Amino acid sequence: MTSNSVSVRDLSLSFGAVTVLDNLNIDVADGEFLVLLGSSGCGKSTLLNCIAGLLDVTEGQIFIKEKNVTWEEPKDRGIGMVFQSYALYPQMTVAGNLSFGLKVAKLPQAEIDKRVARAAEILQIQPLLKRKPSELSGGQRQRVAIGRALVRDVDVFLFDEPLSNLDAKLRSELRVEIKRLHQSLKNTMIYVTHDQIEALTLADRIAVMKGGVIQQLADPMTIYNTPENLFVAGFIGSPSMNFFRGEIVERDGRKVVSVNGVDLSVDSYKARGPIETGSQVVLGVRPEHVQVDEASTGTDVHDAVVDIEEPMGADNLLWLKLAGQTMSVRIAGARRYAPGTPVRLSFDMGLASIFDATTENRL
Amino acid sequence: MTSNSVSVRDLSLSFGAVTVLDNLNIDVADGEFLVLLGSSGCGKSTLLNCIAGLLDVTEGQIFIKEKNVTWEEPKDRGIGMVFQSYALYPQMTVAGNLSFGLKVAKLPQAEIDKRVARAAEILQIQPLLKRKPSELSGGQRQRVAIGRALVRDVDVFLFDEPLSNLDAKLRSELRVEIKRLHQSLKNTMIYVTHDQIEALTLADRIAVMKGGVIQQLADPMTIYNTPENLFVAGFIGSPSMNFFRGEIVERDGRKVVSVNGVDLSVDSYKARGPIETGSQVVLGVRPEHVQVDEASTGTDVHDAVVDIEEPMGADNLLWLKLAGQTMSVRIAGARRYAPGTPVRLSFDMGLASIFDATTENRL
Amino acid sequence: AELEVTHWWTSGGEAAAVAELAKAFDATGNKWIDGAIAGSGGTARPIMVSRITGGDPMGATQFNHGRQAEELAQSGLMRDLTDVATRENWKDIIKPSSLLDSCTIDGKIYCAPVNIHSWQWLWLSNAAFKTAGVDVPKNWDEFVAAAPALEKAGIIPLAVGGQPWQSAGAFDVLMVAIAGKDVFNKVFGDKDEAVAAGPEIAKVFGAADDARKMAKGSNVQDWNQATNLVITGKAGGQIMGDWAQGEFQLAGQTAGTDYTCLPGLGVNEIISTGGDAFYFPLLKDEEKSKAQEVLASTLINPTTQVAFNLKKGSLPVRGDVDLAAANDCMKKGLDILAKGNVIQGTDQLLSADSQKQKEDLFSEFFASAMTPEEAQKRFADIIASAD
Amino acid sequence: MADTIAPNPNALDPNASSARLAAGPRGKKPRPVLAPRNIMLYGALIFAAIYYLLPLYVMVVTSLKGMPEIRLGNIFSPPVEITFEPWVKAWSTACTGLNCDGLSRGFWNSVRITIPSTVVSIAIASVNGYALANWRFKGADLFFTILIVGAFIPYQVMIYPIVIVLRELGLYGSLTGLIIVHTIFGMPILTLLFRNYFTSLPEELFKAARVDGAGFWMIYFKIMLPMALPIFVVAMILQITGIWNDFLFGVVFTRPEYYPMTVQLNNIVNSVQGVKEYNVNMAATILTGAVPLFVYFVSGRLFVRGIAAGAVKG
Amino acid sequence: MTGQANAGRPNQLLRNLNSKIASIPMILTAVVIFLGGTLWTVFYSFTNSKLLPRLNFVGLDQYERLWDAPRWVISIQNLAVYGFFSLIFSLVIGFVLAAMMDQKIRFENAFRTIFLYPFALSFIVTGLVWQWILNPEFGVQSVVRSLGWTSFSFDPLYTPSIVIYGILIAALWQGTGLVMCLMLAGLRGIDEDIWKAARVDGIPMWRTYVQIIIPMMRPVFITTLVIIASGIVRVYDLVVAQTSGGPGIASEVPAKYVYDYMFQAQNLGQGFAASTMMLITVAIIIVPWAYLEFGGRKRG
Ligand SMILES: Nc1ncnc2c1ncn2[C@@H]1O[C@H](COP(=O)(O)OP(=O)(O)OP(=O)(O)O)[C@@H](O)[C@H]1O
Ligand SMILES: Nc1ncnc2c1ncn2[C@@H]1O[C@H](COP(=O)(O)OP(=O)(O)OP(=O)(O)O)[C@@H](O)[C@H]1O
Ligand SMILES: [Mg+2]
Ligand SMILES: [Mg+2]
Repeated sequence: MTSNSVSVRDLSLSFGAVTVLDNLNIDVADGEFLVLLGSSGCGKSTLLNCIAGLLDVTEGQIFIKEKNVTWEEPKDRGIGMVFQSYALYPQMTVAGNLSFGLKVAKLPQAEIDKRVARAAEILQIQPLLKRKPSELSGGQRQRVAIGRALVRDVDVFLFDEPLSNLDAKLRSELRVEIKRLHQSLKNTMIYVTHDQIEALTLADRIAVMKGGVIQQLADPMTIYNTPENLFVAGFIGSPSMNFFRGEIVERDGRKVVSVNGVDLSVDSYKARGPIETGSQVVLGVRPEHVQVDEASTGTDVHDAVVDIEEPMGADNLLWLKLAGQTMSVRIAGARRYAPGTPVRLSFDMGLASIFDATTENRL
Repeated sequence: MTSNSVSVRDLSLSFGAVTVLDNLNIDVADGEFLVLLGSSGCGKSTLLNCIAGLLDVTEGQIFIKEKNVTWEEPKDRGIGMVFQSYALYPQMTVAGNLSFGLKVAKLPQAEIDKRVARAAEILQIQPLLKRKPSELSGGQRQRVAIGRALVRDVDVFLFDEPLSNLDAKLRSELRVEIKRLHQSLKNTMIYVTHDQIEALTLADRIAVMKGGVIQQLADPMTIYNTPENLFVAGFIGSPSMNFFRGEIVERDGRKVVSVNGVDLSVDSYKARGPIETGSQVVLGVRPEHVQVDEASTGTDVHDAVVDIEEPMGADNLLWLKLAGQTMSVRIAGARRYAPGTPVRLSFDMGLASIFDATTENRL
Repeated sequence: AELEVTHWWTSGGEAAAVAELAKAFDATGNKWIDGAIAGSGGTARPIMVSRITGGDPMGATQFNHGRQAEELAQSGLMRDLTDVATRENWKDIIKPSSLLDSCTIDGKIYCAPVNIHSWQWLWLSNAAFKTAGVDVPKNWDEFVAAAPALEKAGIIPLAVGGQPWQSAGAFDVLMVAIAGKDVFNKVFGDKDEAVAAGPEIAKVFGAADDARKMAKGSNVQDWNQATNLVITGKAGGQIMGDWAQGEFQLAGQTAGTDYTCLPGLGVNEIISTGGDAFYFPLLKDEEKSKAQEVLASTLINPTTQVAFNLKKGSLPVRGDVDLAAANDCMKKGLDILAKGNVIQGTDQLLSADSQKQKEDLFSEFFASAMTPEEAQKRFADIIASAD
Repeated sequence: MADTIAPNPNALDPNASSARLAAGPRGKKPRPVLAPRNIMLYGALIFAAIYYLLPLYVMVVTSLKGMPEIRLGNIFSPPVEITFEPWVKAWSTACTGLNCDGLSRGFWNSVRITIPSTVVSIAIASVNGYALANWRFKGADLFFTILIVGAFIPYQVMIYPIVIVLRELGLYGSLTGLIIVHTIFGMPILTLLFRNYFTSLPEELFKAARVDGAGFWMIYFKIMLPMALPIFVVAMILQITGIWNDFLFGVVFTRPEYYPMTVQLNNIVNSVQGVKEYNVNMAATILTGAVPLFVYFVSGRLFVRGIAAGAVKG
Repeated sequence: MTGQANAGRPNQLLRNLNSKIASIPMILTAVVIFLGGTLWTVFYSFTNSKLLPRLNFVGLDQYERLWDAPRWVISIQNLAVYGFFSLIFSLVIGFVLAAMMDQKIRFENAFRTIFLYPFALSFIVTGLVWQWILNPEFGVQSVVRSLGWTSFSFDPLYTPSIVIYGILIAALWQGTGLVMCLMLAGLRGIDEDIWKAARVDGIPMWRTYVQIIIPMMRPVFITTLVIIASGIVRVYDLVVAQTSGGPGIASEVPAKYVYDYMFQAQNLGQGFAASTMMLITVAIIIVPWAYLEFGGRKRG
């Protein structure tokens, strides 16, 4: 067992009658970048606040660096935290923001200066040190907020949707910076987001949450390619995975998913166990795992008509009707199809997912 | 000249001493979907409000359906408008929100019911008609806001960043819906956004604005592939186009852009005019127009080292160092490169852009 | 020692009178610290009571003698002055003796009376009657008879201020004048409900009804504003206590020529002997306690009495002082006092609570169209529950 | 808008495209200064302003007249002969009992009462509001609810219990006691204001400070206080006005040496004998109101902003 | 996990200790003064205490007497009338003024100051000034008459049936400025897009206010309501300064009844009974509201 930086044991948290987290367990390894991903209101911030000590847990234990900190004050937990709204102290300069915590902790001035200088250098905010937060741009503010966690010289960084107040362009820039920061600092980071791109690009492991329960905890590629259940499959990927509700049927000795009369072979699908004939399933195929080719022929090729085309520059997204359902297909940006154009589709079933229709778990 | 649905002539607008729009001209054809794209504060909303009649113009004229409406009241202009913050009347039900304007206009009840029913059907909000806005999700609210414009039965729809308050997932869903709506209604739509994906996917034509001035007005593919100037090139595309500042030099009889000692041939570039040797230029290459291949050889192949990798599911984004500069390259999601890996790059110069370094205009 | 003295005498004449007390007290080697609170007893009394019960008492305080401080004394918060009183023989010198009785609770004396104010006066404007072309009335009935003439001349017959105590007081005056001393004592002294509901009082209410009609249009609040109406001839007359003549004096008017005063409304020459007294809260400080005794005797002192009452316009509490400087009306009062035609003031007979209820009743009666019968019924109820 | 000039439909000649686009109205819509809308708007505002200003005008005018002129009638007519005597009298010679130094004596008492009472009550209420907004503990809501309901209790009802409490504490009659009383009665509304204000500040700021290791007081002084200026201004204005104008507590809970200016005002205004000196009354009234009025004139703008920040988010 | 597997829950009393300590003044005020004082008052309202509180129980006697007293009944009626109109007019005038101020007018600062300054003056001063302006001999009536309308009669303070409206005029003068401020703050907080949406929908200005803006300002109205209502229940100084309850007892109010009977009539029991009745009325209106507004809600 590798040493764990943060461990959460049987954590429960209720606000009055509402239970937000129920018996949650999670271990974060030393130096790991863990992303908590989930839709709004699923309890991500709550979990993070519990780890930070900003909320009193109802039940359970929290360990940071092998030390039980369940009832410790936030400042004694060896954590730094970065918030969505930056939460900079508006009346202090950037330097004041960075040094506030250190001054409170009564560190010698020389040490404070050193740490502030180092953080400013890492984040390249040296020219801003004398400014007030109101004189900074969004991205700069977020950098200062990160700096405030940085100067604390802690082992664990907690990020609560640090980028969601920024516009798309800045977001992608800062994403890279955070990634770089992690690569150079190598400390543990727990990062909350509801943006799956952030999760996929940043994480060593992603914990997908729903209703206070962790649905899947794995590295990004595993989550993307072999989602554990329907929720994870639908949540990750943009545009979403296409889902087809159907039944497993035997056709000519091959097992197929029959969806409204359209048969999709499951031969190349790497199932975990045997797939029973007659079971109700949901077949999931990502938009980029469908080939569009007017020329292809064969049994596993299906006819469809382009409904809407969404050119996105590098890619082109086609919305098509197949088996009475709308589905999306992603193709290269240069290939254009006007609405109404008939096309032929072939599915890359090796990369598809099949879920039980009732349990919604991967088969 | 095709009939114009909306024409703006020599429009100027100042708030006191600040001139936001200066002598702006734009024509929107009947049934066209025009997107006004630009960063925050560039005057997009101001222009839209002028068209809607919500701001009194300082100078110039506005025509809607060939009628001079410069001084008309908003309600008499034949427009419907959808706002970023939804601006639903919070204490009325959805049905109330949809019908209020019609009731005030004293339409017969039967007509009102018909129109509300039709809008509700188009937007699939029939089950919500009895609810209050506070009981709706963000996407549902936005749909009602669109419905409110829809019932007005007008020729021109104005959208002011209708989706930017929604999360990424909803945004992409509603984007498709708006596109579909336009395809079925076929009326003129003017749509303000600062999200380039929205602009690219929705627009028939995009007007890229900066500081109250239209930088380029063209269809999405033209804007994406042959941006008129540096601003447009940098603004469109995510991750951004890679820019290399260099000089045109003759090497072995071939014109190349020399960037910090790295030579990039411009042979296959379709220039508008002659490119003078010795001129300072900026070369722009989109991330997807660079091939990564360890095996390729030749003069136009360059060595680089992977700095950071951002797997995004369907794609994988590599950040590399070339000619002392950071650049990004987009490759298929399945191809993974650990940081530090050396790679070889070849540029697709036929799809690149070259700008004059001083005028910043396309060469 | 320094002694803080609270009172509600704040206007010019009153303040001058208080200054006499202070001067006399300071002359004994002590110091009078003035704690005046304006706005009549209604404003001042709660403050005084709060301070006494709050444990931060003043050295001495004014109350209307009677029952206002009764409970404070019973609770042992006030100083017993019996020693001083016996030493200085107050029993004999204070006239009428009812004044001292009002200071006596359970056989102990708790206050030093300083003056006598009588209520039973009708003040008439000679000029007003001249304008109306009628003779100046000599009693209440003539006054009522002259009312229509006054009204015709655009003169308000009777000025009554809006403050509740004025209408209640006027009623009491009417009662003494019309029903007589015995009925007055039966009703307010014995709280005889039957008498209060009886025919004699019904007559009084009839008179009050007349007064009410005559008072229509005197849109003033303070009593002195009402007096001012009489002084300026805008009103024919006013039922008000002897303190009103200070106003006439101030306006430079002379009794007899400019105005006429009718004690007992010219019907029944009886005056009441209410007034002010000083009470002394129990203090811990030895020295101050001594100073309190000094102040008590200073207040009763004949020189102080003369100096004070001349300024205040009230009658002294002892019969053995010479008031040669007094004016006509004041002399009339002194005469009646000497004859012993006195009654106790309602403050002495009724608790503050009953007084308040009575004020509410008459204040409403004078401002509304309530029938005299109904008013009498409510009056009888108040008397029945009075203590 | 009634003054809209309708575009001339004849100008829209479908055949002459360029001419067409040049025709019709252009530029700013003409909005005459005397548009009916403006006349009504400013008319109503000015009418209202007259209603609000009239009493002040009457006060000032009257205070500058001599008594004979006042007796002549018309309270609205400007003074024929301006005299400052009433002001002098109100300030320095009007008598209260034996003390004939007008309002001047009470002025300093009022200052002595108002400053500490304002400071203490705001200090306590702001800490309460802060605790309620950021450090909620079990039962806090209950206490707060009681407090708010307390805002509706008539003061008179509370006098007796407070007299008893202060007596038991031995604070009756002292300045401290009076400060406590003002603090108590200012607490409900001030606590509400501060609580609302602090609640409206981003909670993440508070969390960030906690992670930085700041405790209850450190966060209050270093983070919250510097951000709370607008609401402090509102609280300050409310308290200064309230305490300065207070009469009842000033007189019930202190002794004469601390009597505030309002007591003298009351004495001057309510003198029982003699003619009412309206001019002196009015001068005294203006003098007594001068301090709160000054505070309002100076900081009215901040007041609205502070109200917007703290009160309406209830 | 090493050693200390389960950390016990520390003493709940000691958590958040600083906050609890800092709240002591509030807790003491709430419990000792407001709650304690109230209970004490209610308790003694069952006694026949006179000048000093005494434990001499008389059951409901004080209440019977209270409701038999015409003055109390009139006080309650007056409060109802005054309260009703004062609420309506404060809100209407305050809102209309705020709406006008919100039209991007010139001299906004001047107007705001003019509307707000009366709030700086005490009720005593307010009462005094208006008593004078409404005085038939000096004030409005005499001025209008001197202008020629000799039959003009405007004499609210001396006409029992309308005296309460005379007080209302003064109260509105003093208090509407604050209401305007609150409303203005509320109006400024409304999303501008709502206005734009209404204009595009062609909704006339007044309908936008009535049907959209006002319903949206519910929280502001509630705050304002609380502030006005608490002032209404406590109205005392103004009446004393302006009419002293007159003419007769036509403008008496409950708070004055309480004060007069407690201190002037020296009948604490009666005063306490009256204040208990006031408290009950207040409680019926306020407690459910206060609990909903402040007790039930949690922050996110
Ligand atoms: N103080 C509170 N009282 C009651 N319920 C709360 C409180 N704070 C949060 N909740 C509830 O707990 C749930 C989880 O909230 P949390 O803030 O952890 O969500 P989240 O995953 O961070 O969402 P988001 O992405 O919107 O930040 C939500 O349903 C929320 O309504
Ligand atoms: N009422 C106003 N008074 C003065 N300046 C204004 C006003 N409204 C807008 N501006 C200025 O006009 C410019 C353009 O504003 P506008 O709202 O049109 O920008 P935008 O492109 O819509 O931005 P965003 O994407 O943030 O909505 C901005 O610089 C803004 O500061
Ligand atoms: Mg969250
Ligand atoms: Mg905008």
